[in-house]
This record gives sequence, structure tokens and C-alpha cells, in this order.
Amino acid sequence: MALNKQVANAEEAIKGIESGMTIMFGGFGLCGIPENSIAAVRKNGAKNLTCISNNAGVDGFGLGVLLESRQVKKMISSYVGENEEFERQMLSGELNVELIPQGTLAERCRAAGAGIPAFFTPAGYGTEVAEGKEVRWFDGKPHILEHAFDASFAFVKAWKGDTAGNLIFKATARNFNHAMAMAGKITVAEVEVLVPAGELDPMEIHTPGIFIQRIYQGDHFEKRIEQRTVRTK
Amino acid sequence: MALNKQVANAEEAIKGIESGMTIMFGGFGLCGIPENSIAAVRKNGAKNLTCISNNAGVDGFGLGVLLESRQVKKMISSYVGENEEFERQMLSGELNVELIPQGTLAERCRAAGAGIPAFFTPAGYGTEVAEGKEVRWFDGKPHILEHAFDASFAFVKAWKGDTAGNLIFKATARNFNHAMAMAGKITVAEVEVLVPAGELDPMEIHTPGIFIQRIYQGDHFEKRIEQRTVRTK
Amino acid sequence: MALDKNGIAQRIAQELKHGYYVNLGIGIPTLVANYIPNGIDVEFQSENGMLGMGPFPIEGEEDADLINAGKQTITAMPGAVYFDSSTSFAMIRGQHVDLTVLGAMEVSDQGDIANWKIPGYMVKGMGGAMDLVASAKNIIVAMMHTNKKGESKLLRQCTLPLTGTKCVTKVVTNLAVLEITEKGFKLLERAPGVSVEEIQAATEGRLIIEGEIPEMSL
Amino acid sequence: MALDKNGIAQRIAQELKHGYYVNLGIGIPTLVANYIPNGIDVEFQSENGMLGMGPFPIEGEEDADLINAGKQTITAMPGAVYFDSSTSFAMIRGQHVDLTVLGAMEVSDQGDIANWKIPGYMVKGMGGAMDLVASAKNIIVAMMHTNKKGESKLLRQCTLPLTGTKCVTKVVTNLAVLEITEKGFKLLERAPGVSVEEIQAATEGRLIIEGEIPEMSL
Repeated sequence: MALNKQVANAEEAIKGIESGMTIMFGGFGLCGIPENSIAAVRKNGAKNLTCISNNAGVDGFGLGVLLESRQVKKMISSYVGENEEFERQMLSGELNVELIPQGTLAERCRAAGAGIPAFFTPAGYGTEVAEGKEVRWFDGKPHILEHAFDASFAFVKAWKGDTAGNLIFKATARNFNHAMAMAGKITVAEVEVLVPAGELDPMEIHTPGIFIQRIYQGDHFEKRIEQRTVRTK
Repeated sequence: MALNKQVANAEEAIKGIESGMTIMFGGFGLCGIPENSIAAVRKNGAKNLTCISNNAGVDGFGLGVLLESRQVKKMISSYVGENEEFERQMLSGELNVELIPQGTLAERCRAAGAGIPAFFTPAGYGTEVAEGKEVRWFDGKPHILEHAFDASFAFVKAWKGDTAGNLIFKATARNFNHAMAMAGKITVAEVEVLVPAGELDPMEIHTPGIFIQRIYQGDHFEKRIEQRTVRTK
Repeated sequence: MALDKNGIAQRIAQELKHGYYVNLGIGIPTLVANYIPNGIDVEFQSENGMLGMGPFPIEGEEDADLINAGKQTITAMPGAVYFDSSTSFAMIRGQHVDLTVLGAMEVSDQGDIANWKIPGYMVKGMGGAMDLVASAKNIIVAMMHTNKKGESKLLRQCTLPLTGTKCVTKVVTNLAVLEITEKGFKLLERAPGVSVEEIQAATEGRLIIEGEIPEMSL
Repeated sequence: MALDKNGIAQRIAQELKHGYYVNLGIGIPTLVANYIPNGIDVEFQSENGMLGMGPFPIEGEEDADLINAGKQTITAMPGAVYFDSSTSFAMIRGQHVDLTVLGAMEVSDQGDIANWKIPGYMVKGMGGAMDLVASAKNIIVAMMHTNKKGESKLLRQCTLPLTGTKCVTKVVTNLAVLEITEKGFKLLERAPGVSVEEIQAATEGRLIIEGEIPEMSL
């Protein structure tokens, strides 16, 4: 029998979250973010969180919600624009921000999930990102040593999921969700549609259920669009 | 417009293969092996090849075909059983064999495709696989440094593909084909069914076409079964 | 009476816990799948690229594209998923698999394991064994207590080339269940009718015998 | 007459070759997609996870799950494919992308680039730029030749924190097309009606002028 990872709701899914933890949040901009888990963490009230997320949401949505409630001590991201509260907290020194190259961010997530404690990448060589890091040349090109992340929880969002934790993402909403799902010690997946194990085609699954500890169908998905750009017919 | 990687046949697909090259071959056992490309390399006659492949085929099928014709100088594999000609050449010293852990083999392929020149893994620490390799401890556990492969060609086999090089694999025939597709300087994909770009669902593709330089529909797939095991109804 | 291979597999199956992901090696370990206790859900990982491995197919339904790591034709259970080799070993290296069961030629009383190479013989390779033993949280070795010459396979030091060091957690043999501790093999259970003395005589490595040693219940 | 942003994009589009995979940064680079020469097939990579990016959607057909790296709603072309961020940067780091077009605040005559941080100002982050410039085989910078104060952005040494070193291959500005060589910026083309002297005056880094410098043909 397939293993059953289903939990009732977001509140149950985030059980164990405590102040001071390091948590990953999937998504790129507002696309594919774990809205329901974020709302539950807000309600939970855990403080001094270190959040690993490519972006930091916008005012009032996405991780912006946890910034407003002052639950975040540190953000580890590649790009944090478009958020006034973020900017205020960062400039006032309330919020600690570590900016790292986007590919390094993704690979440090995958490495954490894949049991690779460290790897060499060319990204950031010769920049302040490389400060204090080991440099080694391979094939005539400089690289720096980067380490796997260590996160207690990872919150990810998928389109469809089954009770065994298998996930399918829609379009570009896959982004960081896959590698972060691999990386969390406890990975919580929220999905738009939850089906019984056996209903998804095993060839169409993007993230195998072994990486997922808890899965639930979200109550509500706002799926806000950050930059609505259109053309005329 | 999607890019067009289609070539007419196996002969055209392997153009550029030369004696002394390092070549990757996808597949696990006889499952998902690039039968048509192997046959074309046999016909081409290039010698002194270094072959990176999880296994070495069986007598008369898979890479066994290139062993029979004495085209292989060196095999880099994780497991090489079930092949008498292989055993004969290895014991006589005609064939050089480098055995490496299967996970390290897979990760060295992915690393090659992903621009990661080297990474740390715990596999092989304290064994002869670690001899001469850098050891470093992370989180109280010893790891060894392993390097990305460097292969001129990679031959992979998929179930369906489109003219843009996008690939879908069937069941466990995905195995090493995905990471090797990423790794080859020139990656050649043979598929059972080739369709025009746009006919595959972009969410169902396993290997993006950017990793594939040439694709063709194979003439004939024998798809031999190595261990036919069944139960009675 | 000493266990046969099926008995070893049956005893190891008692180590399965509800919710485990399990990787079974070739040989005796494969038989463990036949003895899953009632009420326990586990999923089998096959390192060539699937989770949710099912039994062998019914004759005529074999699929060349669906095999296990032993290259045998198999089937998929509901909830199964396929993936590529680098993802498969990401699962293994990243400690997402809860239990690994492997055969061995030798195990040392510090938990070293040798199971891939005998100098002087044709070496077929380590396959995925080195990745599995280097990373798995819980590694149970399934093997006969002695080799065909009657020599102990539970040693003070392995004599064969190692597959991994300080990694085995338990050993289940035809004679006994033993746990690897800092001080050596701790005897946990005897096979039905096998005496502590017989086990002691068949064990070259340090053997810890504390109190009454119960018989296995199968 | 100096080019406007569209003119810069149009000139860069001439660098596209049939069969290229291209990553376009935010700003002027995005406009390059509007000027693909006839008969040339290229595919656009968006580092948030797709190949085969198409134009903006028709109003009412926006999909929150389908955006580009600038977080704009987009569409997919036939032959498109979606993937996760670690695979996306595997493509970039592994040099599978043929051409990267980026904006910049400064470029040095050794090919260093600064485009992510101005000390004293709010820093938003490097996004994927550091990965792109560290790995791409062919990096073209699209920018104005001088900043708003009229100061050259083509320098002997960058003054701002670097994004990458010795990586830029060409610079296309409102005034000129320049190639990075070992000896500095080699002037290849002038914008229509712009003189070599004007370009020289606007270039702080070493400028190499050899022979007659042709005007761009747009």
C-alpha cells in the first residue's frame, strides 16, 4: 500500500514550527507560493524565523504577510524588490538579509535534499558573494565552494498531489518548489487538488512522494498576479 | 519557432564520432539502452572508445556489441556482470575497467551537465574508491570529492520525443538517460515515437530539448528483457 | 534449528515499520517483500528509478521498460512514481530511504561491511551498494552466519575490500539477530533451537551476551 | 543620432543566430524578442523555469502560473517545456544557453560587469545575474553609453560591486557596438550619425579604434 501523508489542514500541517527555525518557502515572485501554509505560520505566531525563499513577497501577500507580523529575523533570497515593509525593516536593521545568486540558491536546496554537503560553482567568483569562500580552479576557470542548506521545514505548493505525497506542478509554478521539497527535514505540500494514491500517472509526477512528509488540499488559493502584462488581439 | 534537432537516421546522428573519444550510453541493464546508436557506432568502427555506462550489456546485445568488435578500450561502470566476452577481455587485460558507485556515476553525469565541476559525496569513503581522493568532513561525517565527467557524446534512448529534442521516458527506462542527456557535449536521442514540436504537453516532458543536439526515430527496437521474472495468476 | 533464507527474510520483515521507505538488495533481501506484517504500509524503492515497486508481473504482462535494480521484470503499485538515476540516488544519499537491507560477505564488529569484491575473482562492481551503505540511516545485513567453508562472516575486522565503514546497524543471520554497538556485536535473539554457544562459536568478532537471549518469534 | 532603447534591442537582435537558446534580462534586453530577424529560429529561456517563452497573453488569458523571470504573465510557444529552478540553472551553469543579454550599470574594458548593487541604495539582489555572467559563453550587455549624470558606463575599472569578472563579450549602447578584447573595448560600429569622437568622449575605458568604423545598419 502507498504511504499516506495526508493531513487535515494547514494548521495540522505546520505542527512543530517553532520560533528560531529555518524554513524554506517555494515559489518565484508570487507564482507557486504556499499561501495556505504561510497563513498558518502567521496564525501560529512563531518568531525569529530564518526564511529561505527566492523572493520576499509583496506588501500584504506572500512572505510579506510574515514580515508585517515581524515573524522573520532573516531572509535568504536572490531578489527582494517590490516590498515596502521589507525595505523599511531592512534599512532599519530589524531584518537581516542575505542575498545569494539564484542558481546557487536552487542548487543549495537540491544539494540539501540529495546528500551533497558542498559543491563548486562559478557563480559569484570575484564578487562579494565569494568573500571568505574557498576558491578552486577547474579546467582553467575559478569556482567557489558552496554548502547545502539546512532547513527544519520546507513549505511548497503544487497543482495536483496524491495522498502518497506525489506532486505535479502547473507551468512555471514548479520553480523552487521541487528542490525545496527535496530539502526540508519536514516538507509540507499544499495542493489545489488532492487525489487518492494511484490516480496520478507515475510518469507525469514531478516530485516523488518520498520527499514529502505532509500533504493537504489548501482551503483557498488567491494566486495573485504580480505583473499583469497583456497584448491586444 | 521551436528549434529543430531532427536528423534522418542513426548514421547521421553519430557523425563526428572518432576513435579515442569518451562516450556516454544511457540505460540500466538492457532497459532504455540506445540500441540504434550502438549499432551505428559498431558500423562506424571507431576504436579505443572510453564508454561511460552503468552496465556493459550482455553477449551480443547492448554494449556487448561494441565489446565484440573490440571498439572499447575502457569501461566506466558501476556493475558489469552477465557478459562473458567482457570478462574475457577484462581478465586478459585488453579492456580497462573503472568501477564506481552507481550514485556517484549518476551525479557525475548530472554535474557535467549542470556546470558543477566537483562535489562531495559520502559514497566510497573508507574504500578503495576513495584512494587518492580528497576527504573532507561535513557535519561529523566523512565525504570524498568527486568530479564531473567529460564526454564528447552521449547516446540516450527515450520513448517519445519531439523535433525540439524534448523527451519523455517510459517507466524505469528513464534511469541514466536523463542525466547523461544533460552531460554530453553532443547528445543524441533515439526515440520510439518522434512527433512535431508542440505535440507533447510541456508539463509532461522529462528532459528539456536544450540538452539534446540530435534526435531521430529508431528503425527498430528489440527491447530485450534480461531477467524475465513472472508470477502465476 | 538454523533459519533458511526465507526465515532470515521473515525475521527482517519484523523490522519494517509503518510508513517506511525500504530499499532491498539482491538475494535474501529481496525475499523480505514476501513477509510484510499485516497492517504495515511500506513502499519499496528500486534504485534504478522507482518508488512503489510491486510483485513480478503475471506471465505475458512483462514490460521491458519496467524492471528493478536486479534487472527483473516487475510491476508498479498504486501511488508509484518513476524518476531518473540522479534523483534516485539523491533520495538515497539524502537519507530519505528509511531502511536498507543488504547481503554481505563479511561484517565487522564496528559495522564495516564488505560485499562487492573478492581479490582474484572476477569483480562485477559495487552497483549502488556503496551509496546505500554510506548514507542510509538504518542498514540491516541479511546473510548466513558462516561461509561455505564454515568460517565466520562476523569478524573483528573485514578481510575483503570494504563497501563502507561503520554503517551497519543490525545483522540477521541463519543463527541470530545482532546489533552493532561500540563494543561489538550485541546478541539480541537466537534462531529457534540455536544455542548461545553455537552462535559464539560461529562469531569471530567481539560478541556481547547480556542476560537471557530470547528466541526469535517468527 | 544615438539609438533609443528599441534601437539597441534591434541591433542586438542581429547577433541572434539560427538555433540559439537565448536568455534575456529585464529592461532593454526584453525588447530584443521584438526584433528576431526573419528566417531565424531561436528559443527563449526564462530562468524561473521554461524554454520556449512566447509573447504576453491576450487580455483575459493571463495565467498566474505562467510567468517569466520578470514576473510578467507570458505564454508558451509550441515545443515549450517547463522545469524546476535547479534544472534551469543547470542549463545556465552548464553552458547550454547560447546567448545571454543583460543590462548593466558599468562594464570594464576587461569585461567585468556591475549591475546589481549601488552602495547606499536599497539593494534588491542579484537574482540570476551572477549565475548567468559566470557561465554564459556569450554575454552581450545592452545599456546606455553614459549614466544620467553624463558619466561613462564603459570604464577602465568598475567602481560598483561586481556581478562577474572577465565575462562580457560585447556591449551594445545607444552610441556604439563594442567588443571586449584583451586590450580593451574594440569599437566595431557607430550608431547612425554618431562620430568616433563622440564615442571616444563618452568612453572612459581603453577604446581601440582600428581603421574605418562603419555605421550600424538597422
